[in-house]
Amino acid sequence: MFSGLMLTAWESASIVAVVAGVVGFFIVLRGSAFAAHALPNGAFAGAAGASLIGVDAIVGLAVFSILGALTIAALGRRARHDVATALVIVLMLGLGSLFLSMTTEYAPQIYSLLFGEVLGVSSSELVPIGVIGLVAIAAILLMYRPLMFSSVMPDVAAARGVRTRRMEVAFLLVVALTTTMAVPVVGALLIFSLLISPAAAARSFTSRPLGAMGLSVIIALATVWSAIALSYLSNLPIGFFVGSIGAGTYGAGRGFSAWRRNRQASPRQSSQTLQPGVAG
Amino acid sequence: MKFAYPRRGSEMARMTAAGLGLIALVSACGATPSQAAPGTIAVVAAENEYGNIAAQIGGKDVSVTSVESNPNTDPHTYEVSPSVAQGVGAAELVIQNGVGYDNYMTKILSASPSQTRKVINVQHLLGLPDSTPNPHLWYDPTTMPKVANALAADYAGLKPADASYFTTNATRFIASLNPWLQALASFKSQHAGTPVATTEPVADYMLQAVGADNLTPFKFQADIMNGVDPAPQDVSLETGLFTQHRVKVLVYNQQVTDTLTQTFISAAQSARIPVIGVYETMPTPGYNYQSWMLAEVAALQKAVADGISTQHL
Amino acid sequence: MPGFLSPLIEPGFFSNLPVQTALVVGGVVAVVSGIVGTFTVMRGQSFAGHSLADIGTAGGSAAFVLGISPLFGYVAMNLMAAGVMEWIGIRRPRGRDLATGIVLGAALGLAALFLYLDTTASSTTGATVNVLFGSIFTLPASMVPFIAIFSVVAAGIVLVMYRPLILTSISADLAIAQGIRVRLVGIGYLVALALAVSLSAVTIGAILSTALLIGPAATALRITNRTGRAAVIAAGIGVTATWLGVLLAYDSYYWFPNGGGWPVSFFVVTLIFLGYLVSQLRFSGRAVAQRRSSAAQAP
Amino acid sequence: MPQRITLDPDMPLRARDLVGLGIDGQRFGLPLPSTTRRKQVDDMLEAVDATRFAESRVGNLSGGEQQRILIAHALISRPRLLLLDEPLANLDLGSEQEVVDLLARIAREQRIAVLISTHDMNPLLPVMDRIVYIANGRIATGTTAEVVSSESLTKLYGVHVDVIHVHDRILVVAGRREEALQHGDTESIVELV
Repeated sequence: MFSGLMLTAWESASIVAVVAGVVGFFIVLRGSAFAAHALPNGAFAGAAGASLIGVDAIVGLAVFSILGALTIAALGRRARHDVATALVIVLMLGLGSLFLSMTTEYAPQIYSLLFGEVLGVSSSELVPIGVIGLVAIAAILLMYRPLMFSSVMPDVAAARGVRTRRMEVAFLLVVALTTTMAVPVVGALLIFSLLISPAAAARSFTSRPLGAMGLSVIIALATVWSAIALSYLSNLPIGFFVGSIGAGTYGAGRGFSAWRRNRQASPRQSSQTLQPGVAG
Repeated sequence: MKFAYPRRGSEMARMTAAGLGLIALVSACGATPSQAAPGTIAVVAAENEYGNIAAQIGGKDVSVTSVESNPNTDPHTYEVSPSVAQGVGAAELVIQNGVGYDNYMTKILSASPSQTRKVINVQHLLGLPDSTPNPHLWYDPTTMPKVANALAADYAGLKPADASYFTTNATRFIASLNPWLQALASFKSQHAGTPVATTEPVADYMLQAVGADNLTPFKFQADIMNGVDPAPQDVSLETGLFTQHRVKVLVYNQQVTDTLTQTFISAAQSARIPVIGVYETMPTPGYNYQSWMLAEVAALQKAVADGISTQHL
Repeated sequence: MPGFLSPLIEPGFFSNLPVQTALVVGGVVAVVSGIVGTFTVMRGQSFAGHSLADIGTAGGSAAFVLGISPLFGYVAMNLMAAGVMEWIGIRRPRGRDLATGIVLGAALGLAALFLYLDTTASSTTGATVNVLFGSIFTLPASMVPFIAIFSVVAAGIVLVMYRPLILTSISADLAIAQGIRVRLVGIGYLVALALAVSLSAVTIGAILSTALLIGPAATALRITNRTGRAAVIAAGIGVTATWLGVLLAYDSYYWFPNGGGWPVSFFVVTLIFLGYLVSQLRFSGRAVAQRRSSAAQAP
Repeated sequence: MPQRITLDPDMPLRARDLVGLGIDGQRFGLPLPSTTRRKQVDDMLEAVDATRFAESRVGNLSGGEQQRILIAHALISRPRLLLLDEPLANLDLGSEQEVVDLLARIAREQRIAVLISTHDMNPLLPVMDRIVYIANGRIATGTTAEVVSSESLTKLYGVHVDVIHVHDRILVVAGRREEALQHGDTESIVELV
C-alpha cells in the first residue's frame, strides 16, 4: 500500500487535503460553497480550450479558474452572489462545449479532469503542487484576521477599514489557485467534497476559530487517507469513499452538537458550569 | 431565535451507521489485485485486445494483465484503481493504444518512472500524430502485425534466451490473421461501396478496409464520441439515412448505449435496416483478437447480405 | 417564410424534424424553468437548482445499473436529494448552501460508485458526460409524454402554492405568523424544483438546465418587482433564448467551410448571459437615476 | 455599530474571538498569542460583564449578551466616540435595562462619548445627558429636562404630548396617537457623555 507509486499518491492527496482544509474553513464560514463547486467544475472548460490550442491543460485550468473568480466577484458586486456564480459556471461550461465541439480529435481525456487521477501524479509534479498549495495557505494565513472580520461582520469590518471587496476578490483567487492545483490531482468533484465536508464537520466540534481550521485539516487528511486505503482494499473508486466519508463526518458533527445541546439545558448555564475558572 | 433539534443526534448516528455499513458491504465485494506468476515477464495492457496479442506472442513466458478487459466497460470514463496502478508500476512491459485513448496509462507511466520497463505505444509505433482523429487503431488490419513484431522484439530484449520462440509466435500470429484479411477482401469484392451509417468512429478503420461508404459525417461521429451535442442538420441527415433507406446497415458502439444512440437504433430498426453493435474492447470469454475481428466482419457480411442484425457477439 | 428573414434563417430550418422537436421541447422546458426559476432566485437557492442537475447523474447512473430509464433515476434521486437538503438545514441561506454542498458531495461520490458498477456490471454510457451537455436535437419521441407530465406537475405545484410561496420566500417569520406551514411549502417547492431540473437536465443537459433556471429569472427580477410578472417575463426570455439559440446553432452549420456547426448549449448560455448583463447595466443605471432624482426633490 | 448583526450559531467563533477582532481585525497575518492582547480582551469582557460567557459560541448567546459582546468589540479599539444605531432593538426588557446600565457605566468610567439613535427613548431617559430630537422635519436640542417636556414636544409634533413622571421614570405619551403616528419619521438621537 506504500510502494513508490502509492506513496506519491498519498503525498499529493495529503497536500491537497491540507490546502482544502484551510481554504475550506473560510468557504464554509463565508457560505461560498457554490463558488467552490463552480470554479473547479467550470475550469474544466479551460482544459478543453487548452487542448484545442495545444497548450498544457494546467494553463487552461489556471486561466479559466482565475477569470471565473474575477467574473463572480465583478457580477456579485451588483447582484446576489449565487446568481452570479450560477451564470459564471454555465458560461464557462458553455464555452467548454464550444471548445470540445471544435476539436475533431479524441477529447474524452478532458473528462478525466472531473474525476482526477490521484494515482497518476508523478513525483516531479509534487513540487509545483506543493508550492501552489503553500502559496494558497500562506495567502489565507496572511489574510486571516481581515478575512475573518469581513466574513463575520462585513459592515463593521468595512467601517474599521477592511477592504471587504478586495478581501472577497482575494479569497476567490485563492479558491482559483486551489482549483488549479487540486483538479488534476483529485478532480473537480472530489476537491469540492474536500473543501466543504471537513470544514463543515469541524465547526460542530469546537468553537475556537483556529481550532476549527486545524480540525478541518485533520478531518480532511483522515478522509483522504481512509478513502485511499479503502479504495486500495476494495478496488472501488476513491471518489465514492471521499463523498460518503464526507457526508458521514458532517452527520457525526451534527449529531455531536445535537447531543451536546440535549445534554446541556442552555448554553449559558453550560458556560458557567464548564468554565468556572475563566474569569479574567 | 434558537432552534433545537431533539432526536436529531440519534437519527444522525443511525444514518452514519447505515453509511458505514454500506461502505463495508461494497468493500467486501471488491476484487483483489492479481499477481504475476514467478519467472515470467509481467505485462500490462491498457486494452485487452492488446493484452490478448501480448499473451499470444509471449506464450508461456509472460503473464498479462489487461486494464480494460470487460466488454461492457466504457473506456471513456475509466478511472484507475490502486491495484491497476500498482500492476503498472511492477510491469516489465506495458502496451497502450495512445492518441489520448488511454491517457490514464500515460499518466501512471510518468508517475512511476522506470529505467528497465519497456513501453509499446501503438500510436507511436505506427508513427501517427497526436491529432489523429480516430483512436480505434486496432480495427485497422495493418496495425496488429506491427504490434506483434514490436512485442517479439521487446520480449527478446527482456528474455534473450527465448528470442526465437517469440519470433515464431509473432509469425504464427500474423499468419493467423489471414482468415480475417480474406473475409475483409471477400466483402470488399462483393459489396464495395456499400452505404453504411455509424454513431461513433469505432469500426471506421475496418469499414474503410472493406471499402464501405460511411455516409455519416465525421463531425457527427466526433461530437457523439466527445459527448457534445451534435448539429441539427447532422441529426436529421443521420435520421434521413434510415427513413430514406439510404444505408444498408447501422454500425453503432455497443459499449455506449445511451438515449442518443438508442434513438438511432430505433430509427434504423423501424426502417428495417439491420444494426450491428461493435465493441471497443474485446468481448470475453470465447474470443481472441483474430476470432473477434472475424466475427465483426461476419456480422457485417450477414447484415449486408442477409439483413440480419447482430447487437451482441 | 417571409423573404426578409431569409438572410437570418438558413433554408430548411422549420422543416427540419430535430429542430421542430427542439423548439417544442426546449420551449416547454424554458417556460417551466422560468416559472420555477423565479422562485429559485427569490429564495436564493440557485446552488440547489444547479446541484440537482449534477446530483441527478447519480440517479442516472444508478438507473443504468438497474436497467431502468435514466429519467426515472433522475427524478427519484433528485426527489430524495431535495428531501435531504430540506431536512439538513434551511435556517439561513448560508446554511442552505452548505446543506446543498453536503448532499452534492455525497451524491457525486455515489455517482462515482454507480459509474464504476456500470462499467463493471452492465452496459454503460458516459452518463456524467452526456448529461453535462445533453443534446436537445436527439430527443426520442417516447420522452415527450413524460416531459409533458413532469412540466405540468412542476409548474402546477408552483402555481398551487403561489401565494404562500411568495410569502415564505420573502419572510419565513411572516409566513409562520399567517399560519403557513413553511417547511411544507419548502418541501413542495423543492419537489417542483427537483422535477423541473430532472426534466431539463435529461432533455437538454445540465448546463442548459441551470442557465434556463437562473439566468432568465434573474434578468426578469431586475426588470420588474412583481413576482407574477417576473415569472412570465422569465419564461419569455427563456423561450426566446432557447429558440434563438436553436436558430443560431442551425445557422452556424453554414458559417464556416468545415465548421460543421457550433453546439446549441453554447449559444443559449451566451444569449442568456448577455441578456443578464444588459439588464444589469440598463436597470441598475435607471435605479441610480431614480435615486438621484428623488434625492434632488427631497427638501 | 449597525442596528442589526446576525451571528450564525454554527460559526466557530467564541465571544472572546469577536472582541479580539476589535483590536486588530483589520490587520493582516495571524493573531499571535500575546499576554497583553489576552489581558486587554479579558479586561474588556470584564468591563461589559461578559466574562462568564467569554468562551461560549457567540452565535448561541442571547440578544442582550450578543449586544454586550458587540459593544465590547466596538470599545476595545478605544474610540473617543461610540455610535450606536438602535442598540436596544430586538431586546427583551431585562436585557434592555442591562445594556442601558452598561452604556451609562462605560460612558462614565471610560470617558467615552456615546451617541445613540433610537425610536424609543424611554429606557434611556434616566441616563442620557443631551438629546437631539428629530420629528416632523424639525429638531429640538438640549438637555433631557429641556427637550423632554410637554411644551417642547407638543411644539415639535404639532400634537399635544404629555410627559408623565411615574416613580423615577418618565413616560412620553402622545395626545392623539393616530396623528402622531402619521409622522412616522420621529427619531431621537440621544447622547450620553
